[in-house]
Amino acid sequence: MEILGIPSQALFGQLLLGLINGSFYAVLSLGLAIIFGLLNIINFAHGAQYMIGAFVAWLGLTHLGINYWAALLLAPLAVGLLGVLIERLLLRHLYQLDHLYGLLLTFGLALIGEGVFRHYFGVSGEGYEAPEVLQGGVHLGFMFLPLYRAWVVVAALAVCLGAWYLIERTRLGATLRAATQRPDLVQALGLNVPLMITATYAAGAALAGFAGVLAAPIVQVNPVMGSNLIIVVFAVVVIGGMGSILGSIVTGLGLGLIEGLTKVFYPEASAVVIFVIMVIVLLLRPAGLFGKQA
Amino acid sequence: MSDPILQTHDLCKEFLGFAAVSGVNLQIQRGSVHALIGPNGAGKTTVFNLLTKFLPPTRGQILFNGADITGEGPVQVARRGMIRSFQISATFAHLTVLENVRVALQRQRGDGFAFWKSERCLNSLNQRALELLEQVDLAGFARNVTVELPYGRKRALEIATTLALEPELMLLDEPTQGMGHEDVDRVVALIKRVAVGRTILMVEHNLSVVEKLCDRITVLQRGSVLAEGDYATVSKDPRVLEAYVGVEA
Amino acid sequence: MAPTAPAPWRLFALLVLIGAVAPFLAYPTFLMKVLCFALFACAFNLLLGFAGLLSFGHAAFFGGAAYVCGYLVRDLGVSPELGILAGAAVAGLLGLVFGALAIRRSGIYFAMITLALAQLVFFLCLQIKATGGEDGLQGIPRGKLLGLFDLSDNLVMYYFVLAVFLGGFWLIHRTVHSPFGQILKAIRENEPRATSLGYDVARYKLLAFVLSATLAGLAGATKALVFQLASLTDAHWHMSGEVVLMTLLGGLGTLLGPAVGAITLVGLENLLADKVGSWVTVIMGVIFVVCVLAFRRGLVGELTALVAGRR
Amino acid sequence: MNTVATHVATPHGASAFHPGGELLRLTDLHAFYGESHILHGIDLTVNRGELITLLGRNGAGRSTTLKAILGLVGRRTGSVMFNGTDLTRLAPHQVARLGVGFCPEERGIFAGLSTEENLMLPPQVASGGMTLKEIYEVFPNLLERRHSPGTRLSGGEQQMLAMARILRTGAKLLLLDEITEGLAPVIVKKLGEVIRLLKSRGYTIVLVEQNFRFAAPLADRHYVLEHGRIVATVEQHELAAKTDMLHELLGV
Amino acid sequence: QVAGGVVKIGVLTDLSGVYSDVAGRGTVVATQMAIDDFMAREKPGFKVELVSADHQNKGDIAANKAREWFERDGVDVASELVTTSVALAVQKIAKEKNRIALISGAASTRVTNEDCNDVTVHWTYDTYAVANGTAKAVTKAGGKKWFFLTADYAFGHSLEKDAGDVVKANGGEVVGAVRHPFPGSDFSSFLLKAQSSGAQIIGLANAGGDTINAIKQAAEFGVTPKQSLAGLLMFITDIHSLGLKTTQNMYLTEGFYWDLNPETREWSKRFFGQMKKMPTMIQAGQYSAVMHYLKAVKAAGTKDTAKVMAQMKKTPVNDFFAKGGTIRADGRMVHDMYLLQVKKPAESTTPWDYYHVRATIPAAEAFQPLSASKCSLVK
Ligand SMILES: Nc1ncnc2c1ncn2[C@@H]1O[C@H](COP(=O)(O)OP(=O)(O)OP(=O)(O)O)[C@@H](O)[C@H]1O
Ligand SMILES: Nc1ncnc2c1ncn2[C@@H]1O[C@H](COP(=O)(O)OP(=O)(O)OP(=O)(O)O)[C@@H](O)[C@H]1O
Ligand SMILES: [Mg+2]
Ligand SMILES: [Mg+2]
Repeated sequence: MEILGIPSQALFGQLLLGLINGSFYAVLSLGLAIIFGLLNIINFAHGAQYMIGAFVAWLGLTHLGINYWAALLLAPLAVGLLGVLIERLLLRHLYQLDHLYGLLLTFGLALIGEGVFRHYFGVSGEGYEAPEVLQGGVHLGFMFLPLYRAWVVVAALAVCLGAWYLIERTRLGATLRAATQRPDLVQALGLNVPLMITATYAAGAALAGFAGVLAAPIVQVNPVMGSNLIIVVFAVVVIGGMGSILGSIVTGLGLGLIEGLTKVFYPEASAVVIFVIMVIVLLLRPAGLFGKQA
Repeated sequence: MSDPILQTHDLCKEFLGFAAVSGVNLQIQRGSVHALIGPNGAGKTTVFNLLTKFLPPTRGQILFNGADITGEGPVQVARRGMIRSFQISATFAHLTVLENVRVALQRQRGDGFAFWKSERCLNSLNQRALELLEQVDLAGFARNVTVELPYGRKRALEIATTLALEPELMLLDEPTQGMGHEDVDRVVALIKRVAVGRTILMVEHNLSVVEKLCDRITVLQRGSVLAEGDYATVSKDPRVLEAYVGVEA
Repeated sequence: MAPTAPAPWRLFALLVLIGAVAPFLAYPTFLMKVLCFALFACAFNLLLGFAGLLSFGHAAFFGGAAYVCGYLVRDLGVSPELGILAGAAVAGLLGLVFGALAIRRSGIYFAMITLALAQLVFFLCLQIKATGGEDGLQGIPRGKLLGLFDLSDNLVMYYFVLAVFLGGFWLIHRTVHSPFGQILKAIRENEPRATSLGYDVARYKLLAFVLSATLAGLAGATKALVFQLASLTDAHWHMSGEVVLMTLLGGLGTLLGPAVGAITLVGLENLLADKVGSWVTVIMGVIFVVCVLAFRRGLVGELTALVAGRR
Repeated sequence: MNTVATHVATPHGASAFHPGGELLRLTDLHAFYGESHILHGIDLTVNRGELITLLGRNGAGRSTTLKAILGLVGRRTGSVMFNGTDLTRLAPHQVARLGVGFCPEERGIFAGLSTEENLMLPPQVASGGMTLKEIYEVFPNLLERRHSPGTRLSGGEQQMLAMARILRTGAKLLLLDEITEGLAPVIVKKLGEVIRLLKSRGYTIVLVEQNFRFAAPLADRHYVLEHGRIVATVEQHELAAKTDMLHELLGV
Repeated sequence: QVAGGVVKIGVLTDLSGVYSDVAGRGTVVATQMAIDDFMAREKPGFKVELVSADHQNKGDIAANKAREWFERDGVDVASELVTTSVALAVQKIAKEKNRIALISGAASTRVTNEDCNDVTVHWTYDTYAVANGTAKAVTKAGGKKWFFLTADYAFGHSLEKDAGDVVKANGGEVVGAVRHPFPGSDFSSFLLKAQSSGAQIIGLANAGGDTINAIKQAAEFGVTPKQSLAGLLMFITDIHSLGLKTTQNMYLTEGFYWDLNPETREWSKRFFGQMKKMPTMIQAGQYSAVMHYLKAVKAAGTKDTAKVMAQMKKTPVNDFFAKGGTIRADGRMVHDMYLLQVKKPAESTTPWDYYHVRATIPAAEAFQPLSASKCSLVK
């Protein structure tokens, strides 16, 4: 049986792959959306933090013998810590100012991070083995599914839902939003705003780090692995609607699928399809699919 | 004698099912000062937003000088000579007081898109601008940057800017809000002065101001007209007393 | 650079003077590059600094115009001046399209739409046959200006570029200090108020956007002639980032700032090229960070403040 | 109204309520916004259960005084003793947690949040604040609009929300800035009653008001500010005697 | 007029970007080695200076530098020039300024075809040479059915075309191809297509990170070893970073391998001493090119471009890099290429011991024949 000249078998396979990539977008854009929507910082360093997460995992494995599972915890922690420093030492001074400055600062940080790693590790990158239990795969009839990819989907979704619950189902989200709008006032009402902000940024960064570790066994760990991804992830967040956690997750998965389909029917366009969608969406729904309309 | 400059027929506005304004019929007489009062949340500002097209009405019709303007946008309405002020004062903070007024005056010149001309050509407007500032006794501040003005003055400036457009109908939303008494008196005097030969529709909570200024008063409650008449009648109306002033009559 | 904003004509005379003698002090090709980027940054500043709109897709206009000009001059044998004008015009049209789509959005959304559209343009530049893909449009002849002046002579080319820059710069200055500029300022200060005064805000923003795009195109097209090359780097989003940096580094909303920023940045880029090797990106990054944290008003802005302070 | 009266508990148990005990003392308080020096040495004392007002013309520095107490000004010198602790050393959120509730003049309603989220935002700092139920009884509009976005509320509704917000937290010292601003007489009346009620329950209140007619009957003491200095102090009982002087100062 | 004079060699390469491993600082080091060796062995009557710059893969920066060098700093040759866009830009400026462009890093055949000129030499390899070598050998070895995974830009397209033609010419067939965006990080869905295409060989018509990730994920999805991969443009550094486990048995073509013979080993060890890495063909080629140029200058006794070019073209290249290599009229330096197969982890005894040399492709066949050339100089 065929769909538009593509054997349905192959189509299922492609859809599944789309879902897998989607769950990547989801985790990445989630971190971005948290920082983006709750702190109004356009975190251009997100790609770099993703890359650093991967490198931490690799360094840990090769130099300290820290295995994948430990890295899955430690790398995000490390990146989160880095996030704390960045927020405390740098971003802190920019909150009264236009978004523009946060964007530029993090853009600068991204360059620095990339440059430093490139200097010490070169550009061809390093290989990272998936842990034994997740090597190999299963035959689904219509395709061969590497166990590791399956695990990626599971892990990603778990983290996303967890974060979503924490932010949307508790009052945390509302509080953070208020805090970014009028920090002084919210603080005067008795909430420790500086702490909240630091924590939030760190959490967002940590998510990037987490995605980095997830990615390490799939793509070559190299200094520029993040910089190409970041723009796409931005698009995801914007389409989903800034500040909407659910939006970024759902959109992440959705776009993964759509991109997957484009790769089947018109591969050449798979690089831009997301941007086309972004333009269309923003024209129809100015605040993105899930964003609160202003 | 009835010569309404503005009429509304069965004006309604709903926000997700919540009727902020329902079935309002207004008749604003030309040359009168008309007050819109009512408890908080009665729908006064919303009515303003509807009249000036900052919100589209859910139902109903708006006639300005007999012409139906229900379908028009805020810009056309403004160009027809119906100009509003905002509940929270609206000025161009980092322009000088003079420039604030000039921006308004510029519109008649119709060279707003002329990016090749020198702004010096705008100096021809200064004369008129100063006259207007004179009217609201801000002439002394002409060269100041607007942020530096105290609150009351900002209000006055906003009115001057509005005047610059030679509006037939001015809509003022709580012009005396947040002012000390001396400011209030100044603004009242000011409005009295500019009211000559104009029509004014204003929202005001300060009843003494309403009393001093207004020929006619419409009382809104929960989005619909509760009572209408001159100050004497309205202020006696038991329903008004209960709903607005808050004395069980 | 003139610290406090002096009378425009004085500033202008100063620029002409500096421009005229520069090639005898510094290397012309380098100066031409500086001028092109300076114009690009000034055009960008017209939008961000004076209309308060952050476009993250200006590379599309810069690069797009470069390709158009390059293609016309090289493959269709159009004269250089026409090529440049055509490039600018196309950039303007592109700006009209971008603007029409994006202008009603504000803040981050605006930046993101422009970015997305720019990515599409980049994709075209990479795919269309005429652009030579990732190899870029190579070997664009400089030709004869008005059929008289031979532009392959670096000095002639330089003065031509200088003229283009001064022209563009003057136009920007004029725009900022025009009736239009006034209203633009007002809109940036308080949009709803401007609307209630009867100004169609969107149309004003759009015009500002188109002007900025056109001038950015002018810069790009000129650059294509200078280097006889239109390449993907001109259209890549990094370029959009770079122009923001230049503007910020020099001083947002100051007339001269962006130019100064461009000089500084291009100078550095050139300097670093043979000194630091792989550290170049790091250094750029550090500059970003430092100028965001330490001197936000940019070189010119800080200078002005300093002098004003001493007064 | 008296329905509400029965509901409201004392903020910190009747035991803690002993009038006369000093709760807040400002000594030689100076405040600055960047370069500009706004407060030039404010000295005032508020005892437990008292209600005092800060009067003065626009720009006199009344709001700034409140902000200075919380530490929302650029810089401040002098001392702010609250219940024996010097607030000048604390961050705003720590001050609030000691039981200081603040209702800003510009209301500060949060756009992203619904009315109820706005209401629930400030954390409980002490037992005995009003319950949602009680609050909605005092301000029925809020009940009606509780799901619509905070900034979509009418001017007056926002004012009510800002006030209601801090009644929940159980703070014992309330700093209220121009709470009758833009409110219909009927609501102003009601607020008057609420204030009286709170007072009777032992709350301590610092009230900044333009509306002298509103403030006069409520206050134990009036401080008149001018250019960041206290130029007059009027006790409740002196009011009759000093009215002309006040009118003089306030230009009423 | 060289006697007592100075010869200035400029190395314009990518020191910070994606090619900084295959070319980068290594090429500067190689150049310095060449100069030192030359001075030591030849004792010329002139000095040789080295300047280097990072073009960051930006055509305009490169063009700017090149002009500056030629016009202001009196540089005689701009060399290395990795990435085609840079090479093309600089070679034109060189022509205009009548100086020499020695290209080692750039891959495109355009350099010596459409855009050829008489001041340019393309030294180490080009897309035709690498694609052709691998494709032919693999097809001959029985890999008849090919599927191409192609980076969707001119470079990828030309790799695919060059290889495809060779496959067909040798009785193979191309059962399909898919274009992936550049740069891409996830190739799974393309690999899935390749998998279902029923091809024996999957030709990777891309480079650098794309190739690396494609190979990595091919292993992950069990594409290999059922189907085998052929990297159409790969460098030893790619193998190094991927590791033998994932790359074993792959075929690829290079212009140089450090472990060919005592000569190459000797030189490479010296290089390793400085770089802590074995040389790529680009780096080795850079040395060879510079050395050949310097010898030509000495022989011609002048720096005059025309004379030096003539001298270079008439003397064969004989060093550790190339035996009997010659520079054709179109500027192409033709020399033997090597068909290599990646060793199994077990077979690799020492570090960087990665390849079996399966065949030596004689210079005559390795490169695009002049008959097919689009270069104006040979028509
Ligand atoms: N955009 C909106 N979305 C939802 N509800 C709205 C919106 N604007 C106003 N409302 C509701 O409509 C009612 C009328 O609002 P409006 O601002 O007109 O009151 P008002 O008469 O101006 O009161 P005030 O005197 O306090 O300003 C209020 O209950 C308000 O909550
Ligand atoms: N954020 C600020 N930055 C600089 N100056 C300020 C700031 N806020 C207030 N001021 C100045 O401080 C002085 C006192 O302001 P404040 O708000 O305390 O006045 P007020 O007594 O509350 O009068 P009102 O609230 O009626 O305007 C005013 O001159 C005002 O201009
Ligand atoms: Mg209102
Ligand atoms: Mg105040």
